[in-house]
Amino acid sequence: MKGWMGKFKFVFLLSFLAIILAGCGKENLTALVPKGYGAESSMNLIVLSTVIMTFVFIVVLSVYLIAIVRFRKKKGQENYIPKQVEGSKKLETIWTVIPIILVLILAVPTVAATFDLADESGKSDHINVDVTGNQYWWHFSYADEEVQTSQDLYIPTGEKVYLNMKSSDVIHSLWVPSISGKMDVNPENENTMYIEANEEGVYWGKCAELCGPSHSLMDFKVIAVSPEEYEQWVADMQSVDPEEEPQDAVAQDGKAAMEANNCLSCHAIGSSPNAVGPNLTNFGDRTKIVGYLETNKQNLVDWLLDPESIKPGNLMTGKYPELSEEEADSIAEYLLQLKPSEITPESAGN
Amino acid sequence: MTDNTNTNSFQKQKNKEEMKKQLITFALMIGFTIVAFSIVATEAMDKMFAVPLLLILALVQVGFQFYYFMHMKDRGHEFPAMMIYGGVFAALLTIAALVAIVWW
Amino acid sequence: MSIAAAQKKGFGAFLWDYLTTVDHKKIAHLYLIGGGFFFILGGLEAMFIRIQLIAPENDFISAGLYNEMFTMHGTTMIFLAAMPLLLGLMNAVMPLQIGARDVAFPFLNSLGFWLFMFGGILLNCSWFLGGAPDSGWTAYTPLSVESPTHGIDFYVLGLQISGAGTLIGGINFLVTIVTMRAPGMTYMRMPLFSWTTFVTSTLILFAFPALTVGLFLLMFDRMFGSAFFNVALGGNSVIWQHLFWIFGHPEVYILILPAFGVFSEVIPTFSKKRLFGYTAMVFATILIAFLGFMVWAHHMFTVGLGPVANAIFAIATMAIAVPTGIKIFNWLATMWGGSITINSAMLWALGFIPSFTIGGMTGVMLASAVADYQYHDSYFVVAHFHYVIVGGVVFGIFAGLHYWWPKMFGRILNEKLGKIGFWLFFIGFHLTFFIQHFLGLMGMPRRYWVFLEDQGLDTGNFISTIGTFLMAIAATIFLINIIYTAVKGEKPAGDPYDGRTLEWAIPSPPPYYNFKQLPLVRGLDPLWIEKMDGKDKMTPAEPLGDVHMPNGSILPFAMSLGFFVAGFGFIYQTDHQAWNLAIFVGMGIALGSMLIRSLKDDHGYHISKEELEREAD
Amino acid sequence: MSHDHSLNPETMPQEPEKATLEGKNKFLGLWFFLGGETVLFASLFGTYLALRNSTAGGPSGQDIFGLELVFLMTMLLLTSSLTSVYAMYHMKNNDFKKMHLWLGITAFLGIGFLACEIYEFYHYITDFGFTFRSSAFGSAFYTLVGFHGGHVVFGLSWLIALMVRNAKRGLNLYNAPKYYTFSLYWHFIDVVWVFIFTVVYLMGKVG
Ligand code: HEA
Ligand code: HEA
Ligand SMILES: [Cu+2]
Repeated sequence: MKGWMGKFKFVFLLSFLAIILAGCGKENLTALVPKGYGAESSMNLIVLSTVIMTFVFIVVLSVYLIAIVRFRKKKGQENYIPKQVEGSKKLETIWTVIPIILVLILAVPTVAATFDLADESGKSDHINVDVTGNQYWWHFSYADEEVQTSQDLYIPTGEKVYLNMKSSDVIHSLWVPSISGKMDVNPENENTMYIEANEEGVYWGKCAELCGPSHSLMDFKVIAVSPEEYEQWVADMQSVDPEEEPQDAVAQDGKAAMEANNCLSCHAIGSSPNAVGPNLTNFGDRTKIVGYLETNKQNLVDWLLDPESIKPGNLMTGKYPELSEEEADSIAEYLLQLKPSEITPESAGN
Repeated sequence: MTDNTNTNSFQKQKNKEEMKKQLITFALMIGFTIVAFSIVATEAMDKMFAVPLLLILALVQVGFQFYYFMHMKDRGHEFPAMMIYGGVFAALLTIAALVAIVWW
Repeated sequence: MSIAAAQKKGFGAFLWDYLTTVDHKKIAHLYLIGGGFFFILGGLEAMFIRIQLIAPENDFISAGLYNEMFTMHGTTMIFLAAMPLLLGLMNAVMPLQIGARDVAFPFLNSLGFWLFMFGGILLNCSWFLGGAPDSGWTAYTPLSVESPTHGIDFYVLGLQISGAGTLIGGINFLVTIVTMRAPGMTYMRMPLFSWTTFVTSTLILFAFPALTVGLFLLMFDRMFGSAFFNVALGGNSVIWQHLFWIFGHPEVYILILPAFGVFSEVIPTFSKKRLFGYTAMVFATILIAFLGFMVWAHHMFTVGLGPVANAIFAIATMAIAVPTGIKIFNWLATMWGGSITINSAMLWALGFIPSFTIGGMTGVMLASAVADYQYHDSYFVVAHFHYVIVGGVVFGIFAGLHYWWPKMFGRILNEKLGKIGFWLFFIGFHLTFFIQHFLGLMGMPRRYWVFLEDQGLDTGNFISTIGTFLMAIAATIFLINIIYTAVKGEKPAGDPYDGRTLEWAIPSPPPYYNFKQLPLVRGLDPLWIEKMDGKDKMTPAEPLGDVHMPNGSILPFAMSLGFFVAGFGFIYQTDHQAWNLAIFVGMGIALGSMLIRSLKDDHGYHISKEELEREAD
Repeated sequence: MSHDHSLNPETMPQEPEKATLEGKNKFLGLWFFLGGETVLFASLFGTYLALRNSTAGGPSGQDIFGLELVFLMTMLLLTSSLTSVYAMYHMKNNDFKKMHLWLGITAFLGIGFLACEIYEFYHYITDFGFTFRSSAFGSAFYTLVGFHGGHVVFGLSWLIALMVRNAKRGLNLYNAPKYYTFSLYWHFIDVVWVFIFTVVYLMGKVG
């Protein structure tokens, strides 16, 4: 499939490059600069179909413009009556057959790619991550490795990672445009999709199926690191001791405050599969907190004091006693110190 | 409305014959129904065969309803037939979708 | 009622006349008013959407309100604006085009309108009663089941009622075309707009029941605790998606086919040439409708139906490009070699061709399943469907309105305002939606209340919003044009455009009985044939005689009002038992009206030959 | 056509239901409506088939369906289809009395059917605790069968209204199409029932 499409691709890559250079699209978010297997697969078809459509459009537009210019009623022709043509077998056959051919040219690689991306034959040989979509956050569970994390999905580059996805509430859809197209996350059954990143990087992921007021704030990240770094990360995550006391006093207060306010009945630190709320094991390493805010203490305190104003409709609001400023401050301090691994988004070159 | 007294007795005769056909149709429908119920009641047949057979019996019976009882076989029923078949086409797609694809 | 009664009356009588009318031409006026009202409403909602998205992380409206906004925008535009406007045009024109005095079921015609209107009002009442629906116009379960306000309940009942109206309208048009064509008007002599009316009505007939059932299931789940979509009790939320799209995809062709019909009238008239490849156009229309039923799952490529289903539906979807292409090329060939007049009606038709072609082509791009994994639920899709809907359907409606305005209202719309309006709208439209293709590919999902800073999406969204304002100005100019025309507009002759079809053979506006004598049709473009034979009138197919007319009735209004009241009952009975009373009262009114209708014979009345003779031509 | 729609044996057209334009319109309109109803019931059948095994631990079709009652219901409804054919036969022969007699029998059989159905639902609810809310299967079952039952109710009301209204005036070209369209509707209800007893009950029993 790739061979004969290469030629088209080259020409069109140039034009797309022009668009990108013109400032269209943020690297690591845009689907136009694919950095992973699925995204490339889609991009091939996008390019091919764009070529076909450009051709069609040029034909239509040329005939159209010539017709308007040449056959516009001219002065002195008010009573001219053109020949009443009924039709033309030949012409009509031509514009039936050519579109059929064009459609076939697009259909064949489409079918091939569809089956290719749905191929699950090698699933058990690869990393499997159980993904749960929740209003409005993502949970990632590495079942074999017994590692739990939320919001930041770590994967090794150059390797297929199978995502087994299910929703705990309404339908969501997982989309990381620069590495892969999207797939729905349904409540009644598991959907499987594989992703593969070619380069290290932090890729933006989004929820693409309307899931409530904060649908647009349900961002997450895919952090692609080298396979060695990935191994390291897994090992670090496995060795986390949730009971470990933090160093400084404020953070110790924070830990105590979390226990006092029952935070851990929903959230887990470490490999506990409890995921009513996001797992907090490597919270301090998160690229963003609550999906979209810069990771800093002020934002976290704001969140703890009034989540509703930050993510309308979220399910944490009202689930815990009102916190005092100090409590929030100390909890924030504690959480931001949870950095169990050397491997962070920075390792992915961010 | 060209027809009047002359054709009347002829018409009556025709109606009668038509009625006879309807009665035969009815007898067949009852027969099919009994067969269908006995297949299930006696558990005489494997599920693999029973289900398609039941469906065929139902289809034939429904054909009788449409073509004889509802006169779809008669002249002047081209549009009704077209619309029913249109409906059946959409219906089959719908059922196929919900049976086959929902649980993929 | 006699002709004399059609004289000037007081406002009360005027209103009563419209409330009780069963005349297809007046019902058309009602549809246009109702649809126009909802178009403005939907347009204002669109403006709220675009203003919210003018800048990143804007907080012009809140998250919840934003969801209500686009849900109501989509629902309103599709069900309450585009469809009724098209039904209005069909009502106004189709009976005239086939040479009929009225539609087959004048009473049901009126009922169809009032059901639509009350359904639409019911739906919009939600704004004032605790919150509008907020799960998208597609109302995917389980989000829609769990939505806490009554919004979705209004959605369910509003659409159920107005959907029933549409279904009634569809059956009415079908029967009209089958039984009431003028002598000599064979199917293959029928104007294309009438053909598309016919095919569209078939689509309505087969598509709407799926929506009806879907809405019932949703209603039962929300109001009566059933478990269709409740995963815990074995339900399956994908059933909704199938039912919705089995309806939803044919629905988009319900929208576009009548618009195709309009263009197939406008382009030949203003090219002074018969439609190129008439037969092919008819069959392409039928083929589009047929294929339209077999592609719904292209909205569900990412649901996880598996590669087999995705591949089949991808190919079936792409196939629709072929008949649609036939149409585009036939229109081009109609213009080719013609003598083209460019006035505002023709401008909308000319604007349509490239705009719709772009939209159709992005449709085929979407059909490529794997590519759709990227496009789906992104602004690329939003761009696609606005290109086909605005560039196709809305342009079609505007073309039709400009073209038939003199026939419907007896005044010609102002050309200058028409042209300015067109150009503003055309530019604004492309400005708004072209850039959205790229926004989508750059990673902007649809239904996003905010997009974040520093994601490269700012400029595109800004441009898009500016375009919307141009469209709004254009829409306002059109409104001004209507008012200006009503006051100062020029009065047309029966046939101001040198038309080709039967509607131009009678005065503008037509008398309430349409044709004194039914015309004899001798071929395609019957009026044109007569003109080419040097006559300026149709040959009558019957001697002048009494004309049978239906009586007006208030019952359709009463019935719809009944359902409207019952709708409130259904919505609120979950809060308090007492609301059951509203159900009883409402259903009582509705069923009572039905009973009156069936028990009271209504034979209509006759206009005598003498009276007809007194009427000038 | 004259204003007089009345009908006597001398001037009877072959098909009184289609003799006037209004009649022809009604005839076609109802047929087209049935085309739409086909899709409506298909959607319900599809939903039922998709959910028929989703019993969520509650009773399944195999557990509760009893064939005897369903057989009786089927016979009632099938016979009522034949009796309405008889009624139309007498309409064509312009024998109003006999037509009404057969229609009366039709209504009677329809009511019998409905009574059985109500008993059946009652039985499921009280003896098995199997309700509309028990499971997705329960919802789908009651909705499908209930929609059919609703159609029977509507058909019966229509029939009774027609008979009461016209009892004293006899057959004419104005009401002949009304009777005829009713009979079409009634046959269609029967058609749907044939699929219900096959797909829901028999196939449910087979498993
Ligand atoms: C009037 C409305 C209308 C029309 C006419 C169309 C027409 C088409 N649509 Fe569109 N569509 C919508 C309204 C419409 N659509 C809406 C509202 C949605 C979104 C709903 C939602 O999710 O909210 C949607 C979404 C939608 C999707 C789902 C996207 C997604 O959610 O992921 C797809 C996918 O295949 C699709 C495809 C098509 C195709 C192939 C056509 C074809 O019919 C187009 C055919 C026309 C042409 C191709 C152009 C002319 C042809 C030629 C000049 C010949 C030569 C051409 C070629 C060889 C290519 N549409
Ligand atoms: C017929 C269908 C139709 C039409 C005509 C339109 C018309 C427009 N639509 Fe849309 N739209 C949909 C159908 C339609 N739309 C659907 C189905 C959706 C999906 C909803 C969903 O996701 O569930 C959607 C979604 C949608 C979105 C995406 C929202 C999101 O995903 O978050 C956007 C954003 O730009 C948008 C914009 C517009 C704009 C700018 C117009 C413009 O063309 C509108 C132009 C018209 C006006 C601006 C009228 C203004 C009139 C006046 C100003 C008159 C002045 C008033 C007085 C004098 C009283 N629409
Ligand atoms: Cu579609």
